[in-house]
Amino acid sequence: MVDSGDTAFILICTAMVMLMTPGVGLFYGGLVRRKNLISMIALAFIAFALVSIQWVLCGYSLAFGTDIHGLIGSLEYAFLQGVGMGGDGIPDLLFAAFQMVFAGLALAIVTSGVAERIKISSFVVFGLLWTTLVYDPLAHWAWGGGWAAQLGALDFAGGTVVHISSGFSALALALVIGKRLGFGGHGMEPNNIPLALLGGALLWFGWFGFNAGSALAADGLAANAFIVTNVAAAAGALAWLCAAWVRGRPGSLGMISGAIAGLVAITPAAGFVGPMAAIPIGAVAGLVCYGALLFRVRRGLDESLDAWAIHGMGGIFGALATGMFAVAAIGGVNGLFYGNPEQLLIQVVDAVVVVAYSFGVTFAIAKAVDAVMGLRVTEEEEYVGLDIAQHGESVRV
Amino acid sequence: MVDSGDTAFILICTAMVMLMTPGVGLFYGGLVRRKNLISMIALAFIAFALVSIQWVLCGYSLAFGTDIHGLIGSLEYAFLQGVGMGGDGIPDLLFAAFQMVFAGLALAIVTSGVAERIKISSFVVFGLLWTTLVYDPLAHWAWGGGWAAQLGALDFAGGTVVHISSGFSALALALVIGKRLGFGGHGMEPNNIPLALLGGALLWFGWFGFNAGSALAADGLAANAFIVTNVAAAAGALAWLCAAWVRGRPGSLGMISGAIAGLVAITPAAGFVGPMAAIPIGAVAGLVCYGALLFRVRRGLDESLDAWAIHGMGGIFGALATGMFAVAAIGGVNGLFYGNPEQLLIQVVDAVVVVAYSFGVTFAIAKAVDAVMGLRVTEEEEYVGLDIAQHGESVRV
Amino acid sequence: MVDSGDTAFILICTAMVMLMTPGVGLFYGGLVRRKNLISMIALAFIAFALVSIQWVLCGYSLAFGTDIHGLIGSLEYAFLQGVGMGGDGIPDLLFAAFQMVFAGLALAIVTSGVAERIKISSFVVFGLLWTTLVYDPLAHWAWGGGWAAQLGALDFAGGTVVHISSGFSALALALVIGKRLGFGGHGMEPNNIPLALLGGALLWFGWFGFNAGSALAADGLAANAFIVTNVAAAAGALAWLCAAWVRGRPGSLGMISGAIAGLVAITPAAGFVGPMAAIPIGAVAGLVCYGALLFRVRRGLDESLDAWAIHGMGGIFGALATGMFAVAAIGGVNGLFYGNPEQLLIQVVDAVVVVAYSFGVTFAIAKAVDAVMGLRVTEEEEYVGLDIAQHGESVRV
Amino acid sequence: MKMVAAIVRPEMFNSVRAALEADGIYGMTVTEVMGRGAQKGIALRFRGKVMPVELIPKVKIEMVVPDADVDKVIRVIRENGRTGKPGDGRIFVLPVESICRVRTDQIDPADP
Amino acid sequence: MKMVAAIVRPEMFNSVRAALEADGIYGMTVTEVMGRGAQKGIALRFRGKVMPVELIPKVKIEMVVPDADVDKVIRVIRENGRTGKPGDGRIFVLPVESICRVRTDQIDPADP
Amino acid sequence: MKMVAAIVRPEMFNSVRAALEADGIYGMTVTEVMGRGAQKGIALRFRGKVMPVELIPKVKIEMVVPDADVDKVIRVIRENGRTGKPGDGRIFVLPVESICRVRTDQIDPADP
Ligand SMILES: Nc1ncnc2c1ncn2[C@@H]1O[C@H](COP(=O)(O)OP(=O)(O)O)[C@@H](O)[C@H]1O
Ligand SMILES: Nc1ncnc2c1ncn2[C@@H]1O[C@H](COP(=O)(O)OP(=O)(O)O)[C@@H](O)[C@H]1O
Ligand SMILES: Nc1ncnc2c1ncn2[C@@H]1O[C@H](COP(=O)(O)OP(=O)(O)O)[C@@H](O)[C@H]1O
Repeated sequence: MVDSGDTAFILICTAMVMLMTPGVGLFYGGLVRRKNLISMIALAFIAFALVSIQWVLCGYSLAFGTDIHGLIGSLEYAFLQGVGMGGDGIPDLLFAAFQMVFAGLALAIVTSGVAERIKISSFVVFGLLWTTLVYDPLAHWAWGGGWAAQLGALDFAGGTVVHISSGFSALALALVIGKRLGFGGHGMEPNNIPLALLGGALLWFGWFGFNAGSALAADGLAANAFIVTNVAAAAGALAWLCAAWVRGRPGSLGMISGAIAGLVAITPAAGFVGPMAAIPIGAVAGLVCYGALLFRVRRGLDESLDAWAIHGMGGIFGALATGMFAVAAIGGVNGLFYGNPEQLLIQVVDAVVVVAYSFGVTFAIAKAVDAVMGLRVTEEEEYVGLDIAQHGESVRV
Repeated sequence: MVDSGDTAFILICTAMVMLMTPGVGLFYGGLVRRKNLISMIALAFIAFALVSIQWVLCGYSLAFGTDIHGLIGSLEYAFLQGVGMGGDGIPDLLFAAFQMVFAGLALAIVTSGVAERIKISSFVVFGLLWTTLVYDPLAHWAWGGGWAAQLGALDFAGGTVVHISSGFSALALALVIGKRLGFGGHGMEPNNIPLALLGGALLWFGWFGFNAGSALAADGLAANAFIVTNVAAAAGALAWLCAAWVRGRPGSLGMISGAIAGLVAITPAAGFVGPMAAIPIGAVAGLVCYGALLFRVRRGLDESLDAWAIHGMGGIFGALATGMFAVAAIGGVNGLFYGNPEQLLIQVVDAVVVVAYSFGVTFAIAKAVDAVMGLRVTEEEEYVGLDIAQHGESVRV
Repeated sequence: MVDSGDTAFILICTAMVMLMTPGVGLFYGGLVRRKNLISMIALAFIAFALVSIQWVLCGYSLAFGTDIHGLIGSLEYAFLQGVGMGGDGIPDLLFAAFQMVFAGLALAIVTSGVAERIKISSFVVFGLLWTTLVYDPLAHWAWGGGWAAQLGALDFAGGTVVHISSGFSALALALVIGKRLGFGGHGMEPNNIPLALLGGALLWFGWFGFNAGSALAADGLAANAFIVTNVAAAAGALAWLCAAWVRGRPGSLGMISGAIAGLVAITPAAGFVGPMAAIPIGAVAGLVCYGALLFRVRRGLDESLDAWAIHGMGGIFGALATGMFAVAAIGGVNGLFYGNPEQLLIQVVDAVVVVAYSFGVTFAIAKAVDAVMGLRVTEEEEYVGLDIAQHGESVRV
Repeated sequence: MKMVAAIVRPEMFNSVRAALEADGIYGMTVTEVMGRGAQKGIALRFRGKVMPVELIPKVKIEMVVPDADVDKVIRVIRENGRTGKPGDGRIFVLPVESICRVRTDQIDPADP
Repeated sequence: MKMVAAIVRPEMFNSVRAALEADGIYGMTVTEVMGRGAQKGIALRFRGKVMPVELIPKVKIEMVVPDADVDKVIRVIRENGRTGKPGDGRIFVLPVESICRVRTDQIDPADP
Repeated sequence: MKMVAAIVRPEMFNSVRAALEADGIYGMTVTEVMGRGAQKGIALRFRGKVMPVELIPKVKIEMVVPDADVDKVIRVIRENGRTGKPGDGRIFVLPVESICRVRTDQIDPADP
């Protein structure tokens, strides 16, 4: 039976998560150089549109069809056949829609690794391959009855599926496509910090739908997920702010990056830990991701907008933190700190496999696309900027 | 009996549809020249504020009061008397609020036709007349028990009432007010594409409330409307993008215009077709509206921000598509493709009448306002821009 | 028992109110000079993050713990202990989250009084003291069973708790910190009006969650609160617009300020008056706040972004209007116009005490922080702007 | 070498730019500016204060060209930037003492 | 003809503008710029990298005036743009060889 | 006194700025501009209309310096603003007749 309250909740949560995709676009768009601002926003929209179509054609079925050897779903729900207006708690079609917006968001996050240099046609091809070969299996493993679910790995709202995967995929992609022209030497200051903050605000807002909605019901668990989400975001923002303060001035981009780090880390844990655990989870995530970012910069890696540092590393930390802080009173499972070290082990296994799979497969896809059609724009196009070169548009001074 | 889940859903949907009005303002504001940016956003707010007051005074009653000859509602609910906190499924007051935000949005869309040249005082007078003489009757015809409802015309969420009407009204208005100074010769590039994309994102987000909320319940039908809305938007975005690509570069404004075209076309159909039908509906809508836009430009028509091409023509296509793709399993009615050609005929009749009525009456209202007080600012004011001339404000370089 | 519909509603409302805080940041950010734009947005986020942590540690308990002499709550819920996933209608944790976002917003509004000149470290200290010593007691008085609730003062959604308090606190703060360098002589035009309008749009949107959500259920009362909120906003926008028109040009900032004035004034009344009363309440609020703003400017007070004029004075007017227009059929209590003058008296007492308390205590806190660590940046930092001086960031030309 | 600095209407900029290109004038630096000239001032009011803000968006084109090209450039701008209404703009010619590229080391006054 | 280019504080721009108008100097072109002058640099840090960004928003006013008006213009700007603190700005005077309108064909050096 | 006006790549601006500072050149006024030079034009299309928009973001640095410093300034800009690819920019030197501060009344040509 469909419950109107649960259905109302998930309908709206789905819309809120959808808004995160332009949120990522605005956030990224504010961070690049002015000549690529439109490009970053457009990539987010294109990612979302592509995945929306792929999902109803086959993605949903690959993720949530009958399990095949714990690895992938069958094609029984291809074209959404058999996915109807009825359902248990919420309509099946709504579940498909809710999962769709997650898949779209994940691909949008990946664009961090190719910012300011990807050819749009290659992104379309890459994106379709990535969502099919990387995202859909991962979603199946965690939520579609795959091996990770069977193993008992905890991922409430997508810490591994969405964040570890997109973060490490962005890294693989960045390694394949290569650094931006002049990276390291040239100045590449963010062109529009207020826009990035607006994007961050939309992310924070949408994340309530992402995490609380993952309860798939409007109940106490959703309420718990909601409040821990906010607490972790706040703790992450303040932790990064303070760390940056120690090293210099407390920038607003550090603050919002810290909030996102906290949000990422609480994502897998939101249905398993309480508000007091969310403070250390968020705060440590802020510090871990800040450290990862500094490490990336020192190593001269041009994973340009730090999806790896924030989503990738924040996702790993979150997966482990879930294995530590989980408490049975909330989500039915205890973690290390409540006497169940095995859970932490499961989390480690899950995270390691997802890191390896998403990095490896993305690397292979990127190499293949690069070989066939070239991932990168020409040097001249990179110089004039993707807004003009790829879209024929430009942001006025 | 009021159901808390349905009520929760429609309350939030109403807020989401409200957000579409500033969304239109930002979208339009990004498309005009810098000197009229504030003006476009302000017009959207003013449209919404005017209609909000008119609606509770008499608009709601004209649309939903007891039917008078299939043409208009009685004034029994004037001042919302008798509209209370109880209701069937959702409170009556909430139904009135939900319908109110549709009416406000429709008037905001119409501002496309007078962009960069309307006198604000005349817009206030025009707006009040338009919402009373055009929008309220149309809403009555389709949803208030008027002739179109009696005939069996299908309009799930306002394809004819909101989109055909606003699109063709914008066209009529554009013809009466005349072209912008220098139209055709002068460059009139969009001043702020990121802002337009942000506006488009808010429209996409709000449209979930618009279409899914039109189920007036948080149920499977709402879920169906939700997912087809997203699929059609994605298909429209990709179709327009590809078409523009064939002719040149795939611009982000084409992409977002295509998404809006898809959203418009699925609006009347959202409760009658399934996700697979949404792909062709959205994609063809993108192509139809792109063609309409090219046609308008070739004809030298200054319906400046393409409400006619996108909302008007997209709305017509959507009305017809509903008559073709409707399937009884979803909304209880079959269309042409499922053996019921008569439905298509009804849709044609409905669309034709609405086109004629909204174009004709708007033309008459515009002529009258123009004769009495002048629709248009002076040439000097148009030159300095409406921000300074009408609002005494300006956007810094 | 937790009701899924009510829970769904309040979950989403909480997210919507959260979005108001960046909304305030964008609104304020658009109004200051370009060199302080990032600073204003960052202050809003920091306010929200600080309060989020303080609230779960002790703020919630101070506001909603067992009443101590009508003045403050006990610490029994410190660290949210005993606040669980169950509850009456909605989960207790959700109620805590819903109240949290109100507290965060209130502190963000207060930043109006120190715009363009506050030292960020001092703001952190001030903010923690303010939310603990001013906001938490006020919330307790009105909603936690304190003296105002016992007296029968009506404050549906926070007119006194959030708006009077933040408005008068901003005034106190402005008096302590002093005028901006060059205030009165130097030009201080808003740097980005479209951004301010966007912020205003997010406020209007979020306010539906604020007011309708304060019904704590998805029912007819929420629907009533929703529609009166919109009507008052529209009436306020139009009233201020007209008043400004009489004196000069109808600016968009006046329009949006009027909308906010209407929203503030309807806040305490939303569950006690009907849509027809909302028209005069909103319209008069627009005029009152416009008058207050002109008064402030004439008096040379640098309460920079008019939290006092709009939230403070609008809040007072709203509290009194509630005592006049309240009608038992809606909220169970009659006001002056329905034969119960006593209610107006109670409202006056409540408002006066809140004005005095929030102004006085804020003044004392500000003086103390100023004495210990200095509230204000150096003259040189003020000259270069807080974006660079405090955050090490800047908005490009 | 001279610097020709032209203030034109934003709406006319693209035709001016295209016409210059057609006439072989390629190098230019463009700035969005605000300007006031012959047009009458307009008094504004914001939140109770009068603010006479009669500046209007304009585009400034700066081209450094050989002395011989100055007249041609001026003619092209006038022919393509003109509407005949107040606000069409001004052209100023300033002397330039020397000019060089950043990319190469040779100072090449013959190749602006 | 001379071009007087003044870099002033954004906050003082409106009084400068009004004072120039009062003194009959009407034509001007205004640009939002960033500048650094006597004020000390400030070192910034973003995401781990030091970025010394000590540029501060300024307004550039360019006025082409007859030689005889140069001193008056400079005086008016100084009297109305001054706060007495570092950062008040600079005024540069550049020679202008010729000037014309876009709107009409006559080259009219006496009417800037 | 001369005004050195350099158009450089936005990406190189910070190293140019830092190098100038290291060499004691402090005062400058910076504007975000769009420019076209040697690079080939790119034709754009928006909503059905062709719009050749080949302007690319650049940064303009204006420095008024004593005659003796001009060569040093040019050298520093070239050494630090160069990538060797088309688009590195141009430097123009314009004569300046006089210069003064807004803050103080003395006209001090020796202290730009
Ligand atoms: N004396 C001047 N100095 C600098 N700029 C000027 C001057 N006169 C005009 N301008 C610039 O030229 C623009 C157009 O001037 P305007 O007088 O309106 O043109 P027209 O003479 O064609 O009517 C102004 O907006 C301003 O930017
Ligand atoms: N040598 C220079 N060349 C170009 N612009 C300069 C120069 N010196 C100063 N400026 C401009 O003038 C502005 C104010 O300079 P500053 O030294 O702060 O003024 P003041 O001398 O009144 O203290 C700077 O921000 C910069 O834009
Ligand atoms: N003749 C000119 N007049 C004014 N600005 C010019 C001129 N030539 C080049 N520029 C400016 O210099 C910038 C770089 O020019 P470009 O020819 O690309 O450099 P390079 O010669 O190093 O390849 C242009 O974008 C433009 O702003």
